[in-house]
Amino acid sequence: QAQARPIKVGLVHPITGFLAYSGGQCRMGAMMAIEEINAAGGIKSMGGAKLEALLGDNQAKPEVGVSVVEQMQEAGVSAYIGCFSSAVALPATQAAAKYNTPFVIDVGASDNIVNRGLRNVFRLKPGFNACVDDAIAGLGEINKAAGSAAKSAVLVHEESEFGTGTAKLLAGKLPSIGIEVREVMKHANPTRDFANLALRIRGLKPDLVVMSNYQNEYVLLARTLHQQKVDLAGMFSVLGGGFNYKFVKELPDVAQYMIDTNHWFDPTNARAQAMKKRVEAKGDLFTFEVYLAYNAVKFLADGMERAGSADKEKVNAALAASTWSDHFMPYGPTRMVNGQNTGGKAAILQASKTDIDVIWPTRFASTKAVFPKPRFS
Amino acid sequence: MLEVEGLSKIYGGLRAVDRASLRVAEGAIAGLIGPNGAGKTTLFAAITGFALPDEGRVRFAGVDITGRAPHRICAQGMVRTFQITQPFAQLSVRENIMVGAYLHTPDRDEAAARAEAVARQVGMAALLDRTAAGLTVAGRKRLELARALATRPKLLLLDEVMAGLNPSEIDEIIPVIRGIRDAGVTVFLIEHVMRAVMSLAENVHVLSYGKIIAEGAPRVLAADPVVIEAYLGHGAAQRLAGAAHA
Amino acid sequence: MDATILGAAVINGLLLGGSYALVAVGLTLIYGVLHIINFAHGSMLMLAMYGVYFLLVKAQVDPYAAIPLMVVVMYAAGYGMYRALIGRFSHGKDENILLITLGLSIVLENIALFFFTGDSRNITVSYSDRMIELGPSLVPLPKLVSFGASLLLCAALAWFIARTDTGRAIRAVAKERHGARLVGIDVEKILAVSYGIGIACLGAAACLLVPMFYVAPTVGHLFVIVAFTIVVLGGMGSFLGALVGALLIGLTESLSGLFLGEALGQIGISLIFILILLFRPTGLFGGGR
Amino acid sequence: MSAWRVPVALLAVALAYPLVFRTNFAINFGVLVLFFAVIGQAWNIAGGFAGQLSFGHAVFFGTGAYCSTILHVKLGINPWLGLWASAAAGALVGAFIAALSFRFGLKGSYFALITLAFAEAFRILTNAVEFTGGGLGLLIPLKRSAANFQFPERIGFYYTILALAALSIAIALWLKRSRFGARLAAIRENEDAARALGIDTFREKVKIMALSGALCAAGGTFYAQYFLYIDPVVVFGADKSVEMLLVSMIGGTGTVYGPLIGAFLLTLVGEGTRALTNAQGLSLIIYGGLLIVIIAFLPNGLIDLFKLRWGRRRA
Amino acid sequence: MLEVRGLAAGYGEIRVLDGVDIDVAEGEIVAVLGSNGVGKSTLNNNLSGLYRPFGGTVRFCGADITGADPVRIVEMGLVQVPEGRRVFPNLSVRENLLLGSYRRGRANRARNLERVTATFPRLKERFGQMAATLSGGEQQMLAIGRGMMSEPRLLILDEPSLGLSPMLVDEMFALIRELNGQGLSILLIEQNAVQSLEAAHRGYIIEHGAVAMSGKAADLAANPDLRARYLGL
Ligand SMILES: Nc1ncnc2c1ncn2[C@@H]1O[C@H](COP(=O)(O)OP(=O)(O)OP(=O)(O)O)[C@@H](O)[C@H]1O
Ligand SMILES: Nc1ncnc2c1ncn2[C@@H]1O[C@H](COP(=O)(O)OP(=O)(O)OP(=O)(O)O)[C@@H](O)[C@H]1O
Ligand SMILES: [Mg+2]
Ligand SMILES: [Mg+2]
Repeated sequence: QAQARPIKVGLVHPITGFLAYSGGQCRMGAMMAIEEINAAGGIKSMGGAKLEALLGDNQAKPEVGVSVVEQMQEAGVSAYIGCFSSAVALPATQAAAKYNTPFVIDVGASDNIVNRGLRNVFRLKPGFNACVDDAIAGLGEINKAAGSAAKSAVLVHEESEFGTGTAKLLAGKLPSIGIEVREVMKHANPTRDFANLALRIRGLKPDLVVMSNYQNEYVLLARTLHQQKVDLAGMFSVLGGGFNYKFVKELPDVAQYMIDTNHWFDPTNARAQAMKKRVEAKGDLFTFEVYLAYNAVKFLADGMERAGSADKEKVNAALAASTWSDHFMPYGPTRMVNGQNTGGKAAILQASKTDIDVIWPTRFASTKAVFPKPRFS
Repeated sequence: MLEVEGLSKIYGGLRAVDRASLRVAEGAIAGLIGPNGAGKTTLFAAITGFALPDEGRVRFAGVDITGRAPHRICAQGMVRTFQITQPFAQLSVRENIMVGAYLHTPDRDEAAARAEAVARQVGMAALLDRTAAGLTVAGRKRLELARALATRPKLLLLDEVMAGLNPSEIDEIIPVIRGIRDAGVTVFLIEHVMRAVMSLAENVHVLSYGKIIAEGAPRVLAADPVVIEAYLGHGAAQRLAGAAHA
Repeated sequence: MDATILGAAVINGLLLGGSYALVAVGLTLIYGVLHIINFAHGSMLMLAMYGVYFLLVKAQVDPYAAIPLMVVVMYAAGYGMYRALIGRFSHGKDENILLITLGLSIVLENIALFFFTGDSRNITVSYSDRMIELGPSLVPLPKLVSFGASLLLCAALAWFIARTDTGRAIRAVAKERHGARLVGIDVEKILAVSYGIGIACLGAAACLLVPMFYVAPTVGHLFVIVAFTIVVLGGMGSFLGALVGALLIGLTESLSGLFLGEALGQIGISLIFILILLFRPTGLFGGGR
Repeated sequence: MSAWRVPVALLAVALAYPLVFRTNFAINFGVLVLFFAVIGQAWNIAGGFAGQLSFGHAVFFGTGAYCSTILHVKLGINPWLGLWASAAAGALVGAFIAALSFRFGLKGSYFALITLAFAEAFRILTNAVEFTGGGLGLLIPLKRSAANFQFPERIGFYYTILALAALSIAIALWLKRSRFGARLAAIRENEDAARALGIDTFREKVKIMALSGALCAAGGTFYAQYFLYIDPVVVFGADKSVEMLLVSMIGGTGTVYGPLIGAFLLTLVGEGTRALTNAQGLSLIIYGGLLIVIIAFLPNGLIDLFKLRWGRRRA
Repeated sequence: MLEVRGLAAGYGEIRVLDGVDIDVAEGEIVAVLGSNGVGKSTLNNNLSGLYRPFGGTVRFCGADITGADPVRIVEMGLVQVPEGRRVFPNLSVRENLLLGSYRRGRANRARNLERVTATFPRLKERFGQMAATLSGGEQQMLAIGRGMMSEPRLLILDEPSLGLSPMLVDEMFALIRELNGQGLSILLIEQNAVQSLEAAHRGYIIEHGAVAMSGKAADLAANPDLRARYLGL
């Protein structure tokens, strides 16, 4: 029997430069999904057509991202997965829109990506708007359970779109759960030293520090606050860039008790745990990029399966109508509105000295929050 | 044409030029001599706006130009050359001279024509397409002269343009400089080659330790004990005297 | 604003400046001699930091104990790189040296990416969280050590350049190569030595930075633009200038961060740089030219 | 007229290119080449022709990108008009930075780094203030039409940037043959001598920085319209400054066609190495390595290849 | 001590010298004359190893130094004081002099420094000043002083009188004689043909890339043809 023609999926990630690590993690997750799908017999409705990954490096530059999209179009791509940074995702999705080629955003925080009316763009994970809503809801509950230990907060965020956007939303919503925002502090990328920031935070005496930053600044800031023994009820972050297993392993004292709202897998899901083991067995980290990209590919494959053809119009329609629920995220069934999945949800996590636990939503929680955390003195 | 009054230039504690006053008459060839480090080059720099004088005034063609920017002084008609030559190293000789010629015309062809004429005048016609970086020291000196001439100056300040020429070459360039003067350009030159000073300059100023110590016709100065003591030395004075008698 | 906060910010700033000086001294030496900005400086620092990291992780060598080894290794690396690539391929044009170091930085950074992945790594040594009380502020021990070391390094280099024959030869080569050859200076060798010493400084810098910082392929970028700024601010080729410039920039960064916020505060560096250059066009300690 | 042979032939090739290679990929490639040629030339007329090396040309690029985009997004002004406003703003910023630096006698590396400081200052400011969108950047709403400087097809962008590239080369050609250009060359080679020959070096340097700034800013507007999104890092970042300098230096500084050749080769090498391997980092290792090899064998830039071929023609 | 045979040299494709033969014996002053741009400096630069000759051989004290490295040539004691001075502008006068003994004569550095400053008291006055700010003549003194610091066996002087005042020119020629009297061999390139032929033992005239005439200095000075062409008499 003749083999069905492979379906080309373009992976557009920043594999070099500042975002290389995250881009590499995305690529790994997507590749794992593709291998899994192929091993299970490909897209059955299309005669078992295999997925073939086209790998692209967008170097976190808009012009390169667009070039990659065009290059893949030449190569006959059927769908794209990408792009990690919003600055690349915006022009890249736009370029793909010319051909109406489906574009599934795995990571990419800006809500503008899906709000522009491009009919080929889909995002499974919640945007930062939704993440902030979840963070507020979760933090509200946790705080209440602790007898409102936190009454005030200082926000610290990185200066680009992700941090600025998140902090803006948080600042608006924290008062609604009884937390007064003492100050919003923006810092540059990269920042080499947080000693002064720590100093000012100590001066403001907040109960909470709420952070949203990229990996390196996240770790550096946490480390400095720890070193300076700034006493807090807790450190809380939204999409904390450095909150992962490595952080716990390398700097256990710093990581302990830190709370993060993030994309997280459903810890009760056996497939998620199995995948985590597989990734860790390779010496890699099971970070959010990995499973977000993984699920993005799975979501795409499901759409293709239902479309029964690589026809772009049909795949787009299938994705738009998707009710996919075979993911291992703490999400409900998929429901796309303007390309954004409204069924997605972020989880709230806490680090112990050795591990990371889900503490909210309670349905998925593996342990109870330690909040407020013990004081230094 | 040029009047310098009580001009001083001070570097740190050193009075490189010390209340120097002098005049250069229109249409003359005047000379400036003095021992090494006397302040001759510094005086030229102060006159042409390259160094801001600490005291004193400079008048050119009746206008006070003290402290004016060099390019404005040049546009008014006074141009200097550099003792330590400053060629536009990567440009050809032609392009070097054209830069000077462009002062009075925006037209490329006209500037090129002027450059060629000037090059012929100073004996560089054969080198027009050479890169300035490949010129010998003497070649660069001529280039300095040519570039300055191309700006159509009224007053030309020449800083040791004859250094590095052999005696017969000096004899060749002397009429060139006379020709320049005869074409209406006043010339004021610094020179250690007494052969040239003697035969060119009508009036010579002697600078020593920043001060003007003597002034007069070269022949008179060559016998002036003050000048011999400070500058010429007895050997040179004798040779000059010998040459004068021969 | 609280006086203790201000005092602490001043101390933080000076200490931060100390770590900048570590990176800037080597750069200023290279800059003074080759007249170019060594674009590969950041990536060489990065490689050195990986070296220190792996020495600790794989061979349990304490970062501070690794200083002599790293200095020697980095000197050899710099010397070799100059001899094999920069000197040979630049054909004596400053502009080409710039491009080659730029090319090298791309290559080195991505070699690190290729072998070590883009992941950033942190280490913990027994003293990394040791805090010292310094007036109004708590200072991590490694920061204090690096500050002291940067003072020493600057002084040593300044002495070397001013007082030794090799130092004089380096300065001579910087401005007059033709003349240098005529007194029997092996110009190519002196250039390579200068480059080697500049890079050797990074070996020491890496050992001092790793206990308080992370290591990643792009970590060099963090220091390099600031170091450029410092070198120019101080006056190219001046070690005292590099030190004073670094402290000034650290202080500015710290104080403007305090008053303007950490993000906008970064503008302080640019502004102080622009202002100082306007009044001293050859930097704080730059000679004529 | 033999002097016109090269530019006319180049223009003919460039005009025909998208008619022969019609895919969006090929046209996008052409757009990128011409785009880099424009900003590279902007750098080159200041850095190469006048010897005023800058490490911060992104300051003009970003000024242009933000100027037209703010006018468009916040005030509804048509980006075609914005293009002119951008060029004016770029010229203004160029003249301002130049006037300030040169008035105080900045030279060489000191000037290079002060431009970088300005670019950084602009980046941080745009990041901090509200009307530029701060760190969120500015998104230009999709409204595809030529009248809106958002061509429905890439070919429209191609001819637009071709026009800009042609203009930039015309400027360079004019500089090679004009008094202004000769004065810039003199300033580059030896400023003291230039002053002695009556050149107002301050004025000429300010003029060329303004011209360079205007051209670069026009490139910035084009970039914003092509990608429809800008943020402070993308347009004011040091990366852009380095790209401009690289394009010009690799091609041949101070030459008319250097930036074009450099842009073509670097874009080609960039695309090529990315297509060559997918291993993380490897493509850029090759890219950087090629860069070094090019310099090793063509120390005066790629333009030397052409000179060897057609005999050395001096400037 | 110096034997040059059939030396051909130039720049790139330009051939400036073509078959030059020159000898300098121990203890001699030899003058090389020639008009502007004939290639005298080119000759020096090829002897000093700054450029590699196109052809021919250069032997110094018995060793073949054709195309050798300048470092080795200086080490052997063949030292050039170049045309255009080439002092180190960013170093002080003292440091310039110290570097003169970078490769040779380091042991007697202090003594030689004394000697140079005794010869040029002006330099002593300017000891701490940057060489760049010296007057043209002062720089010339510095260049000669720097050359003397390395205890040369053969000193090449390329237009040493350039830019010196007449009195200093006389002093310099006196110095050349004095140094020679102490046993130093000197190859003197000069435009001041009259005085250099007075000082020299022998002389060479270079024309069209080759030696056109050579002989005893006194004979050359008396040659009527040469008197007209080079001495301007
Ligand atoms: N920028 C400076 N700083 C310090 N001293 C200086 C500076 N420029 C010149 N001098 C000193 O001023 C004095 C005069 O120098 P100047 O160049 O005018 O001499 P000069 O008469 O032209 O001598 P020469 O005939 O040797 O060229 C010298 O002693 C020199 O060292
Ligand atoms: N670096 C160079 N590149 C190209 N040509 C050069 C270079 N240096 C010198 N020349 C040329 O070589 C020829 C000989 O020059 P050289 O300097 O040897 O002459 P010279 O006899 O010393 O003259 P002068 O008496 O003027 O010093 C000249 O025509 C000169 O233009
Ligand atoms: Mg003088
Ligand atoms: Mg010569």
